[in-house]
Amino acid sequence: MVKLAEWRGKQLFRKYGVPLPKGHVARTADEAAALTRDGTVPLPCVVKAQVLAGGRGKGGAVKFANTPEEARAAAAAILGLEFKGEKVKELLLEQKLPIARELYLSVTLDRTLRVPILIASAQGGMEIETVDDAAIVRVPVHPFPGLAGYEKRRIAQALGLAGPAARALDPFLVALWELFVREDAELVEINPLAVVGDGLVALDAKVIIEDDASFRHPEYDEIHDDRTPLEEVAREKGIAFVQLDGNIGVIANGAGLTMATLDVLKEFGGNPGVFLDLGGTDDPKKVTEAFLLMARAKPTAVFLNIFGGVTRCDTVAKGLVEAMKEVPERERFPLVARIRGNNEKEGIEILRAAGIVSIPTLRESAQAAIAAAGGKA
Amino acid sequence: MVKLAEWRGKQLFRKYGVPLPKGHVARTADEAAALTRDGTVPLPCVVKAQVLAGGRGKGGAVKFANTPEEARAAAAAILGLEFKGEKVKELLLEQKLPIARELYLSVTLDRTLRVPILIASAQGGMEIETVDDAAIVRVPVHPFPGLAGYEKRRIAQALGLAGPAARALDPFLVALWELFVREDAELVEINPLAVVGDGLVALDAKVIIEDDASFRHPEYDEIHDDRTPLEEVAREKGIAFVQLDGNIGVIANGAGLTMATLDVLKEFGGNPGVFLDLGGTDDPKKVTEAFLLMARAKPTAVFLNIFGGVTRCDTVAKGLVEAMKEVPERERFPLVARIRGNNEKEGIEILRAAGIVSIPTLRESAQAAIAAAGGKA
Amino acid sequence: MTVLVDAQTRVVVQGITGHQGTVHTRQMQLFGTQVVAGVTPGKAGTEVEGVPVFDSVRDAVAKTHANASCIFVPAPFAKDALIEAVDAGILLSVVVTEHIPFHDMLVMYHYSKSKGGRIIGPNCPGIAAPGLSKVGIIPNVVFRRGRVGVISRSGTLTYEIVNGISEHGIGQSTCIGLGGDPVVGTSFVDALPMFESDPDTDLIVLVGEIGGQSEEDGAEYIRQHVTKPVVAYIAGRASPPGKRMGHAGAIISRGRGTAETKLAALSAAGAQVARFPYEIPDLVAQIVARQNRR
Amino acid sequence: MTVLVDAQTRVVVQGITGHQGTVHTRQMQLFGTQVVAGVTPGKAGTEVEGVPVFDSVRDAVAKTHANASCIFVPAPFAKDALIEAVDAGILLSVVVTEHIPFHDMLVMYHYSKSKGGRIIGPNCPGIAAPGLSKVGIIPNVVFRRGRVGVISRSGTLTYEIVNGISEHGIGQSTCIGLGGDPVVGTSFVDALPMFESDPDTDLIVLVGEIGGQSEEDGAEYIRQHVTKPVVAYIAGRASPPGKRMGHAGAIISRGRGTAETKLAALSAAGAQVARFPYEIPDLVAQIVARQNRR
Repeated sequence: MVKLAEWRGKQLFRKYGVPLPKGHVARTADEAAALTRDGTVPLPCVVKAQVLAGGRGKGGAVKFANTPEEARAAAAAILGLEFKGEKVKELLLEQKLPIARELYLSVTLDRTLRVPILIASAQGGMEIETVDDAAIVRVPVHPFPGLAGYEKRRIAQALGLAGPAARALDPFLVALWELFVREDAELVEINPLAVVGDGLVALDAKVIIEDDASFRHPEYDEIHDDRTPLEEVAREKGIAFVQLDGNIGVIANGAGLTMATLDVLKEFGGNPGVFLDLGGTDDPKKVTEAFLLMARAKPTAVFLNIFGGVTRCDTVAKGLVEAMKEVPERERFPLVARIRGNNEKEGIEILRAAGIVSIPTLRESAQAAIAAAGGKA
Repeated sequence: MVKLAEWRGKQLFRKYGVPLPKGHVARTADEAAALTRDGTVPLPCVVKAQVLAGGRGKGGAVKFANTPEEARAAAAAILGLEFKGEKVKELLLEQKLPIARELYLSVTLDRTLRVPILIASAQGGMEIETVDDAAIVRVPVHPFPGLAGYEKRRIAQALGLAGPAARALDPFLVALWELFVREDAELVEINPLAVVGDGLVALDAKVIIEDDASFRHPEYDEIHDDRTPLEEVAREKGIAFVQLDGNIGVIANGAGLTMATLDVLKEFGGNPGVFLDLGGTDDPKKVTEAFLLMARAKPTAVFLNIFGGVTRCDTVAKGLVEAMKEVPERERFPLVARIRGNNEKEGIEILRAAGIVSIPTLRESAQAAIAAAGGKA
Repeated sequence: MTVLVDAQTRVVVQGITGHQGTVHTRQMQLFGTQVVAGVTPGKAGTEVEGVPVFDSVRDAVAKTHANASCIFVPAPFAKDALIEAVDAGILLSVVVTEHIPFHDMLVMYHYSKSKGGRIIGPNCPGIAAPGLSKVGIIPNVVFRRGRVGVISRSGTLTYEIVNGISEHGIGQSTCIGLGGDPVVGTSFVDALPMFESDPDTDLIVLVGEIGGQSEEDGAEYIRQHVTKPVVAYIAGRASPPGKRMGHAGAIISRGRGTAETKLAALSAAGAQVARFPYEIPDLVAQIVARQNRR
Repeated sequence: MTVLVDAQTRVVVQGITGHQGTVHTRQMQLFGTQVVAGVTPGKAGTEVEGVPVFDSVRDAVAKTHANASCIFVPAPFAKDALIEAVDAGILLSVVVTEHIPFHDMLVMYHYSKSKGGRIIGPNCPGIAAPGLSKVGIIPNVVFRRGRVGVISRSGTLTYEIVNGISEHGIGQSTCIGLGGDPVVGTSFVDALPMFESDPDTDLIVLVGEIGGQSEEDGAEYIRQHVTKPVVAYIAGRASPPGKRMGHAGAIISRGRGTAETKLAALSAAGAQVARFPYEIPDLVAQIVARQNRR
């Protein structure tokens, strides 16, 4: 998924006509001072770190400024901060507005109903999970007719808006809906949505674009999110790769089988450190690449659990043996394999020839892997 | 309906990304010369009268120019022409392109299937009604998923396009579809759609916007089409009013009843001159306005045929009597009435008091109206 | 069995507080219709003609078990109103509103259909089954309970024709005004089978107009499937052909859509064709007389 | 009666000339499936594994009476392919393609549904009824004809589990791999009633994963409607919870979606819960033994 920084989310908001405070991005303290001095960002203003994690206010990543010098100082204080693991490189400066109330509004997918769902609460400005269920309204919207009038009225009512403020809500709802559908979002969230006089303003913007739609959105190719460097490499190669805090590397094919393998390892006291899902590949080169990637994560031992279906066991075995040749002697690690299914015999034979033993049952092979990694965690 | 002139249609085409020849509108011969001299419109170019009627080529409303002076001369020759009743006030100058083939492409509504339908033919450049049915492909498109890949391929095939030209067709199809839906069109037509090298270019543009959607399109409020001045007044007042070439004015309520009234009049040798459909009004003022409008059309006699349902007979009678008072003595005309239905008795009584007789049957009242207008036509 | 409405029909009037909504709520009540609820956003808790008003159709259905809607809301909001009715589980909606953009109606039609719903209209007078229920605006006085089914694209002309039939002492089972818009929820082809299978209908009167080809499609259906006698009239022989849809529209209809093609198709399908509205009651009376002799 | 596919199933493979399409056409044929047509635009007139290739599904259906589709076309074109199948009158589509944007799948799902169609997947291994037909990519070798129904969200894990059951000498009636995407055409709740009412199925194996709440919904369905024994396994107890959908997603699932909530719900619904995949065959064998004693 592609999480957009607040300022990028707000660029999209602007494209869809969502009212926003006057604001501008700054990358240096001088820029921050200049933007407030020349009126691009009216004073008083708020200076916000452009990081993806929440809780910026409490975390010192948001400051206020009444003068260009204060804006410079605030920017200088925030830039370069390490906020929840992310280094602050960009700031968003925005006019500070007189806020009467803070509301919550978002749209995401309801998997069960299989429609987008609008979520609204009159209790905005805090994390929505902490809001009482009774204070939240959920409005599923059918994708064919799209957002209907009665659905908009339900939300306005839930937000306690009437008269001009209810009318001011309309463009927000339309924009949220259009943005969600046309930009292939999996989440569009405004929190807080601020009541300012008779109007409404989006103070924050959280937009997540779905990964699978990236072929339609080359504009996000450059945006990286919170993947580790190895995860980034894996992504480029089309391999599902997640780093955990344990020491056993797990290579399996298919998300379900990978998860089941972790379940078994954990049950017998093992501590999975990386998991890598080969998916349905039948290309030995991809197996080799995956294995070399695993080597770079420096596992204590690797447990290979393959059930050959689309993927053939001999393909995996070949790719694996090729990869082992490329790993330098001193970086090698013990390998426990379990390969079953399509071309099982051929695969086992190839591994045996390379000195790798394949154990047929999941239970025993998992226990062997834990032993190879130095015993229980 | 709002018929857009070619250049306005092309403005919409441009908005939706349809490739067009380089061009510009001119309103004087000097402008035409200047546009070609400064390269805004590359030479050689075509100079086209911006009128709504078809057959401009044969009718001398399209000329070609190789130099700015020729462009000036062509513009001077076309501007001010009276083309099929329309005075030429605007020209579109466009670069003349080397055309390999002319195709036809449109989208309109299929009332029976209740979906938009794309119509394509490899025989473009002529009126589509004259093209053989077998040379035309019709592709209905469901409004929910919209235009699908296989539908696009069917059209490309029907147009005899393959390779780069088929790929060039894609943006035309997408644009036509989007424009049709988003701009509330009832017709979007490109004829001819020209094959130029490996690409495609829209040489003409015909766009008709649906009247009922005008509340969503204030941008067309200023555009008048081929209504007569009285028809224009009627439209502003929300009265359906059509001028024919006969002498009997017909006022009825409801399109069906109005048409049935014309059928009967014609059957007995009458010649309807204006018909006016009051619709479902129950406002006596609207009846008065309608009647005064009828008076301005100077009918020989007027036949009023009302069946009171939503409209009450006494309301119509009151409105009518008020109107008669406002028509000067010398402009009066004989009036034959037939009013039936809701509050029939009260209505007949009001008319009788004003000296107007109501005849209960359609046949006899129609014959009386014909007699009042001076007998059979 | 009846056609679409009966004594169990429970109507919610969308736009009940508007002038038309209020007037026709009263008229429906006088006809005997169970008008159980009205909807106008922001007017919940009030009453119109003794009918409780709700903010939403969902609330109305929850409280009153309404199962049909009569929609009077202005054209710009009609699509929303219909979607609201469908989402609230209402499967029959009569849309009286006129001037709804056909692009809106395309969405209304296909969405309703996908949920198993039926729309009558838009721009239509609605349905009436004398003695049972009326959903819409056809004047009460024209009806008489009986066994003639009426399907019409017109409004006022329908009133005139039904009235003429009643004046001949002949009553109606159900009358449906389909509406004259380019896209209607229910066409002749959709309505004919309901009357063909309705044990309370002995003969069918079909009233069409020039334009479109729904009469031709209806004629084809009659030819193949309808066993009951049909009397048909087409208005507009003497009217100038409409210019809607221009050239491309002509391609779709290709030599259909005129009064002549419609009358010829209906006649070929075995319908008795009236040349004028006032001939319909006579033709109907003749058929009824023959049926009574049997 | 069978679940979704049987010997009368006639499959058109969309994307048959691609690598996956060709490989699995062969595998389906070896399973006994009637693969009657393939579709790849521009490749009409050619053959793949003896199967005639057409330019469009419409052509394929007209010539071969195909009644099910197996879709292998790449993700950017999968929506179009499904719409094409639906418009050609195909009511069962197995979408093998992975990485289809869920926004596309929303349109695919609701459009198909509005036309009475059913989608399995996307990103799924498909359906197999041993001895009858297979539409999809589940390896042929894992199956054995019998009376156990398998419904799974996983791919490879399903193969592993079915294989394990077969190695215990127990066969399957039908196996459906639902696919693991956020929006699937057929969920546990949709598939369970098919197996409950299938006379060829005696017990049901349900294989779920963490994330979403379809297992909880399935558990609720089991509690209320399923009389046959159910053996369930949920993968992912030891996996980090996914972050998809962020906070707003958490609001929708509200304390559901973890392995614990799913296992608890299934257990409370009367399912026998396996803690590891290799426990499933044993549990199944015990139930089959009890059923055979009766």
